[in-house]
Amino acid sequence: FNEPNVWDKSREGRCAISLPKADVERSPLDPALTGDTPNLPQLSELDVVRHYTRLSQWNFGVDSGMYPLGSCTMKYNPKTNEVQAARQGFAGAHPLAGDECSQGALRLMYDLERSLAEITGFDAVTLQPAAGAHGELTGMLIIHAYHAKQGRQRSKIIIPDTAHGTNPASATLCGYKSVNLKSGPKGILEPEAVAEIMDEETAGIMITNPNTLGLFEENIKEICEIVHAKGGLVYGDGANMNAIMGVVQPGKLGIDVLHLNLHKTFSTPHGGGGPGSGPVAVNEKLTPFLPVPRVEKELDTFKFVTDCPDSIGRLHTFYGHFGVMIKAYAYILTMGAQGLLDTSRLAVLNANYIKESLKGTLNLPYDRPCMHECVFNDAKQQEYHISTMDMAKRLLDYGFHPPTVYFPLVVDGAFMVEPTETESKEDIDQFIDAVKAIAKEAQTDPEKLTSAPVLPKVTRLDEVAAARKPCLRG
Amino acid sequence: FNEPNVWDKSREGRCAISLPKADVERSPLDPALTGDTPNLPQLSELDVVRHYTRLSQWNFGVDSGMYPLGSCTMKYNPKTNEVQAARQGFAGAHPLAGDECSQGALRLMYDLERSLAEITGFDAVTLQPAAGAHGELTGMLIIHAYHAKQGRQRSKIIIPDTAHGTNPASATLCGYKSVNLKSGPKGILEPEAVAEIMDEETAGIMITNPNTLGLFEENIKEICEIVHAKGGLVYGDGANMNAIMGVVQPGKLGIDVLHLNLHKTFSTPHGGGGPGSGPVAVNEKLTPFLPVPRVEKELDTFKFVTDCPDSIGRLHTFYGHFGVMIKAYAYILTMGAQGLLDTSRLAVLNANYIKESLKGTLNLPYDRPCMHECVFNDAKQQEYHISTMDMAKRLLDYGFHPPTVYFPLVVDGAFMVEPTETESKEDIDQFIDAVKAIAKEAQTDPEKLTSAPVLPKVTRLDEVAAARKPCLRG
Amino acid sequence: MRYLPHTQEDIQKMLAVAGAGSLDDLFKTIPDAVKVKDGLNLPEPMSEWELNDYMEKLASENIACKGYTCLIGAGSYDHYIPAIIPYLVSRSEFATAYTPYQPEVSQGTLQGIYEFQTMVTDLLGMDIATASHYDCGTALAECALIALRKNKKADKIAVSDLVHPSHREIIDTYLKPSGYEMVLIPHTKDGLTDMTALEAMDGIAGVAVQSPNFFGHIEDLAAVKKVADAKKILFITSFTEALAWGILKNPGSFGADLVAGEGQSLGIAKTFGGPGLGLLAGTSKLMRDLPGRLVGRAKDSNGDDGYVLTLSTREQHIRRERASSNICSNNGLNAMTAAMYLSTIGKIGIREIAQLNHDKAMYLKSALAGAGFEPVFDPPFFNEFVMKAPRDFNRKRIDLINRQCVFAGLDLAPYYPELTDHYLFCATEKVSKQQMDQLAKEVA
Amino acid sequence: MRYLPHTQEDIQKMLAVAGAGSLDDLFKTIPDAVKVKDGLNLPEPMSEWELNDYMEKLASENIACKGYTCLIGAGSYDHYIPAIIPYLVSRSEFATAYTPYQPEVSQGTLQGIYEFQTMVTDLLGMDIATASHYDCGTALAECALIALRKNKKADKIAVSDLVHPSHREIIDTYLKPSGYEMVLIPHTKDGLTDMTALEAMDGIAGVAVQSPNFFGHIEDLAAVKKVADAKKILFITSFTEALAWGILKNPGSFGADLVAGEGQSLGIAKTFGGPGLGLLAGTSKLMRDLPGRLVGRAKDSNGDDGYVLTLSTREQHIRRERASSNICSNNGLNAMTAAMYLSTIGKIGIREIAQLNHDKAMYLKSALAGAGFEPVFDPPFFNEFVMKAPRDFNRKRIDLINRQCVFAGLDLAPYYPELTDHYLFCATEKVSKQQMDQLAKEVA
Repeated sequence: FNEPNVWDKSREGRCAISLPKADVERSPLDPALTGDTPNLPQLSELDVVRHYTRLSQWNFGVDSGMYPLGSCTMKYNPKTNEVQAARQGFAGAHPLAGDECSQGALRLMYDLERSLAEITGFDAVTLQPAAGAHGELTGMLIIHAYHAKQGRQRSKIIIPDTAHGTNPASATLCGYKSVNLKSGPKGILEPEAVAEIMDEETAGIMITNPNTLGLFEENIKEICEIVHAKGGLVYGDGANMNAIMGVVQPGKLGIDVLHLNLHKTFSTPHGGGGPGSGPVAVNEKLTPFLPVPRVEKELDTFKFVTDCPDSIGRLHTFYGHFGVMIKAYAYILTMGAQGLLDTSRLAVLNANYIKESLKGTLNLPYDRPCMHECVFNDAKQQEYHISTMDMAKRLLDYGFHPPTVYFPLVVDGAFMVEPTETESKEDIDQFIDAVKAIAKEAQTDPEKLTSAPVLPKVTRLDEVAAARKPCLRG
Repeated sequence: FNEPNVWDKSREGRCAISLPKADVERSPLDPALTGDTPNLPQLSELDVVRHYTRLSQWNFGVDSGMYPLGSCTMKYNPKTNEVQAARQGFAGAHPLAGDECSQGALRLMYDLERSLAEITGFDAVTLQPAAGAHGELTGMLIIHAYHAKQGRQRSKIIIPDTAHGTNPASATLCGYKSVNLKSGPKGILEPEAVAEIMDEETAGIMITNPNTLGLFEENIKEICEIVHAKGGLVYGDGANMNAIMGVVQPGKLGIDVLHLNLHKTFSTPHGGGGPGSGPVAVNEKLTPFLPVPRVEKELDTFKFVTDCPDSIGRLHTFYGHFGVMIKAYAYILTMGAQGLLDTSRLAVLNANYIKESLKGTLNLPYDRPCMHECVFNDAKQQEYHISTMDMAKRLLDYGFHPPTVYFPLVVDGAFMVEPTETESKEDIDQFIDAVKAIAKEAQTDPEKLTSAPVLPKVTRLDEVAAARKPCLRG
Repeated sequence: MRYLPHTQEDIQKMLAVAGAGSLDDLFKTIPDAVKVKDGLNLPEPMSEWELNDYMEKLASENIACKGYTCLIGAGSYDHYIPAIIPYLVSRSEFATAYTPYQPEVSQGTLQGIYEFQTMVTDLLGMDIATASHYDCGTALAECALIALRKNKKADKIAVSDLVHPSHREIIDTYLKPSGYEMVLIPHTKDGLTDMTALEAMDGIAGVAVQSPNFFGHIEDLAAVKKVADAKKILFITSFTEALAWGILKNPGSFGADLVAGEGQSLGIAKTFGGPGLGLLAGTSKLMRDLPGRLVGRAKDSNGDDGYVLTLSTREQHIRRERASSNICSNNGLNAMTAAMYLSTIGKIGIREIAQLNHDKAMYLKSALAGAGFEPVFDPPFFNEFVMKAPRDFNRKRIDLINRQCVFAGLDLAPYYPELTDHYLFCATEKVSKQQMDQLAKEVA
Repeated sequence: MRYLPHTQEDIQKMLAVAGAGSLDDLFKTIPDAVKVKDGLNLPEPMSEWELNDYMEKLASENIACKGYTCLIGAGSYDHYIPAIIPYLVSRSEFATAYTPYQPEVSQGTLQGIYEFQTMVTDLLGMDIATASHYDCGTALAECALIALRKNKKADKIAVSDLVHPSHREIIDTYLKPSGYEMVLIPHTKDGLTDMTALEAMDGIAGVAVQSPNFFGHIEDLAAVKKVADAKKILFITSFTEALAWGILKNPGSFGADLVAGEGQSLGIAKTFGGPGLGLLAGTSKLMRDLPGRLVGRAKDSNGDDGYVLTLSTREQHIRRERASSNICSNNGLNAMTAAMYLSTIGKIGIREIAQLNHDKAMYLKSALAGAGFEPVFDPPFFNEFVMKAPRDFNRKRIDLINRQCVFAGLDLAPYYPELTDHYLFCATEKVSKQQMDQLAKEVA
């Protein structure tokens, strides 16, 4: 059923709030300063509840079913984490209450930093970045500040074709020119290729490991050495950390700085597009450049410290997304070391199981043991004029969220599946069966795919027309 | 999409709970006393979350849309009431903690009793009955105990054809034989008819007012006098109290005992079939018979009292559905006297608006000013071989919950609509339009009605076959 | 008022259609003489924020507002509730739905309750379970009525005096007006129902024994069954702690005809005693005698599976005068909660939690024995037991409540006057060794 | 582990398909030399109940665990949040969804954000609003970058020194590596941005003024517009208290090109400063320069209306190297929350709440003046204002926190060293007259 826009439900005089009573006298503002009241919708409380209940019913979440969106790590978001974050002592805390009145929050941040440092094998962590891309920016600012401190700024940064999409933009924000680096025939980087382009004008390299093909960069140590030898730094995109917790500590591989996504690896919900949290971990060399304020511990007391002369400065009005940190820390406390290791092992098992189960059905450009995700494409379906997009949309009719499509760019028509560890074998088997059924339909009944989806509230939307003549408000 | 039974999702070895750690030594029970572990499903936490999320998606609630189920008062259930009931001091309270440790709960119960006494115009109220029918039983037990105390028990009770369905069963539980009383041509009771059958073998009369035709029993005072004159008592079914709050106090009409449904009139949710709460209000004469324990106030301290020799005894293991009482009391505190009066006025306005808007479309057997609900039937549709049930099922395809059908029995093919006051004019207009469209379909495209519904998860279910060979467990 | 959507304009338009001049006009069928004159006398309406403050004030007048150590059970048990359960059950599609009379848009409630019925039959080893009752006490009273209806020659029901005292009172309330009688079976010095006394009883339609009984002791249900069979009467058994069946032999395995139980332990908050969850299960033979709602499997017009309320010919809205039960609203949402809880803890969890309850109770008993309490009864128990306390205990007990929020046992004297200084203790998986050691130290 | 569904049998079957002998085998592409040897050094895993206890312990180490009287704002405001909002926003269909890349199953998020964008444009009087940013500070920094990119001849941005101090630091962080410079516009003795100083500035690409500014004062945005027009630079304005627009003339009416704002006041808990809600709005002319996500209306293949993420050619995943912003995840769920809040309070509510905030702040100011505080600045304000405190106030202030949980003002000296003994106060609709009277009595 259709639900109109919220303002179309409005009727003059309704109000869905019980207005607080006035216990002091009215103090009118100078009329020269006051404006018309914003034309917000006027609804009853039930109107509001129904409107958003209905909107929610048109959405698909992890609780609705498998969400195998590659590189997004759509794992289960535990409800207990929400309970923790809602505690009055956390949710009600004012950021400027002062250190003495905020010891619980500071302790949590400090302990979360230490836990993330242990998981990643780095020396220090900042929790301030508000999202993954914000973490990338933080990392690049740190690299920039490092070179500035060395006395000579550099102009370029190497970005492989298997890196995450936001990497070049983050580099651009620091004034670096991106130098594209092709991965080798095995889908991973070759040291020779890095050596060839790494020079003393190059600030460093941004490596996603495991990369966006879901492959571990086996030559990572050698590559780090090459970059370091030329005075460069290695940035690690930790968005795919879910594959290697307890298996490898990126900090021990020679990587200098790495960001994490708490809303991927550490189970905090994505919220239909955030809020996330993108902590950044660095080795000792880069610790002085971390953003302020830092959390420090003295005996058993915690405090914010801003007196860090080499710091890149501040990146968030307060301390980052504390509410998200609570949930991630609750997850780490729940899992422990063994739980996190099992998480990565089973995430990788699920991905390899899908890869092996579907490689006869879909084309697998890089047929190697994968990490937590695997990338197919539509090469086998092209003869029936069926694209990755058609298969993705048809999956909606089978009750699954589609995988990531047309990314990474290094694979034509990519169909990138990341099941995560919280999906059971049965759910994965159902997904595999659905893809196989769709592949069969591609041969026998391609119309079913090109006209998909038929079950959701709307059919395929014309995104091109929408962008041509944007209508961005009602 | 189909969701299998929870046990079909089970896999040996899964567990959706983190087991509490054992900090004391294991004390095995004598094996002669222990049995096999119940064969409960074995699931991961995500399995459980998805199972119930999906089940919920097949359900229609008040938050989903208009629920015009007659005599059920499906009004909006405020979310703030849930917040109040979830407070640790309430939800965590043990019933045997003792009066001193439970003053907040006792005060709430006492004040709620007083509020309900004021709303109904009675002297005393018990909150113990756990549902409306339980309240009816309580009321009948009180009438039974009253006659016993008078020294002579009676054998019959008068029940009009416009009373609620559970009334006769409640009377039977007290050993009373029901004597059916026909309402008059105007759809209400006629004093003469009551006088004719009321005698000294009759314990009293059970009157639903407004009755199940949605009509106010205009002769109520006279009827009470007739019954009282013969030593009988008048039971009032207050399930329809939503029509008359602040307008009439039933206790002032001559009614002796009345039950309320907190989950109807006072906005607590129905929960897909309870828990409800069915307080009983009585006049001074019947106060000694109320169930124990009673809540009493001494200065500003509250206590439970059980020393009531004439009491009918206990009806609930503890004190009734305290959790429901909290929500109802929150509602009363939110509404105040004016809010409750407006509630009834607007509930009656909505019903009359529907009655007048649809009386050209559906047959209206009793065309009189109604209270909070109105009763149509399918007389006009019979020529197209379309029944009330067909129209009800077709409403599902229009996104509305159907009205109550085939009740009250006094109307053939009844189609009983109670909109409640929380529905807006627009939502009601949409409902009216839907009924009109369906009435048109009945003429032009009756197949659409007989094969309805088509949109929900399942089509019309064969209830007769299900009852013939019941399958009550998986 | 935020719950009332009507604008002044709406009201005028609607009044015009309704043919009324004013809102008061709508009530013209009500004689003026009986109308409320000066408005109701109720407190001024509160805004949502005032309500929050006021309710928190009330809640804080209950000791429970602080975390407390709960060492009493007696029908209401302090168990862990996983966070997923309040979240799932509060989804409005469940919470704000009515009884599923229209099955096509109620498959969520119906499948959930069908699964509940199935899990309850499995837990209790019975053929059929109903869709829920108000609480154990009312379910047990209904069982007594079934027995009396099935056996028209008898007008008495034998009830163990170790059935929960409130439940016995409810049975009494339900039986009295029909002229039926409840006769009590005394208990032995071991704290078990006296089978010899039961054997000697005549004219009874059924026997009801609670196990674990009110003292926590596990009754010999096989012996009850033997007597019931010999007398050809219905064997009814009840319980207040549903988690006991995670480890104990279930009532069905002893041949019970009817089982009444309290399901509050299954994920439901204590909430000052209600709403809890009445369980009622029986043998297939009694299918058409069971009161309350039942969900059954059905086929739709396409032959697909679905669920419906069924066997409603037993019910009041079909055969008004003949209905033997008036149950209508039951405790459906709590049944759904229990189903969620049982699915969450699962086969592994229920055994482990049950065992933990027993372990903790055994530890508490020995800790109290070490502190000078006397273990007066001997039979095996699940998570509740009786101890005779040292003389000065009651003073210490009140002090413990006020100073440390520890509820140490329930005084049995009000229920069994001969048991002065006897207390009923309960330990669940929530109580820690440290808390019990601390208690033992305080009361020694 | 309750989050991991794999049984041992599942693992064996899946390993067989994957062609691996063991779970370790799956990682054979990783050189052994770099693998973790002895496991991670992390605390032992906690059960859900241990976690509850531990987290409550941490939460209770924040003063906020008790109710407290919040008389500080400075970017984080203490407003009432109606109960429907946490309920609705926690529905898993909203909370556990990803960014709506697949519009067919994301219409809920998309329509909700489209409505959010619309309500924000209406609140601010602007043409376009984005789907949210991290907070006001980062949104403002993005605005500064837009201005610098649009005006390639200039490499400086003029920023009022009464912009929130943290926001100025963020701008500095964002600008530094590109070689851009932030120049501060000083303030007058009235606590307003010094327009004369601004007029004298050269080589600037834009000007950013916060109103109400950090002292709470309402700036003369018309004057800023005039200077910006004269210099042909972008006029950027920001705010930290979104509810001010319930009553004040909005930025659009003064001709702002870009508006950055903090939306935390719109139904979002303070949560120690984050996540809040960054708002960013601009004129149509700047549509293709705005960073962050945008939702637009679209038609489906049946011609029905729907919503999609749009204008993504601006974004990094399409034109990697050319992307001018790296924004990807934003604060979507908080944008949804704000939309719910704005729908709930509506046109009537926002005006009344805004007025109440002003009324309370005026009362607090006069109560403090009565208690010996000095009102150092004169301009009109919304709900925040600066007072010079009596000498011994700081001691009393700390005492008030510890004894009565009252946070009475923010010390301005760390931010403006010349303002020793000056405090920034805030009063919202949540503070009562009685609390303010009590405070005045305590500090007098």
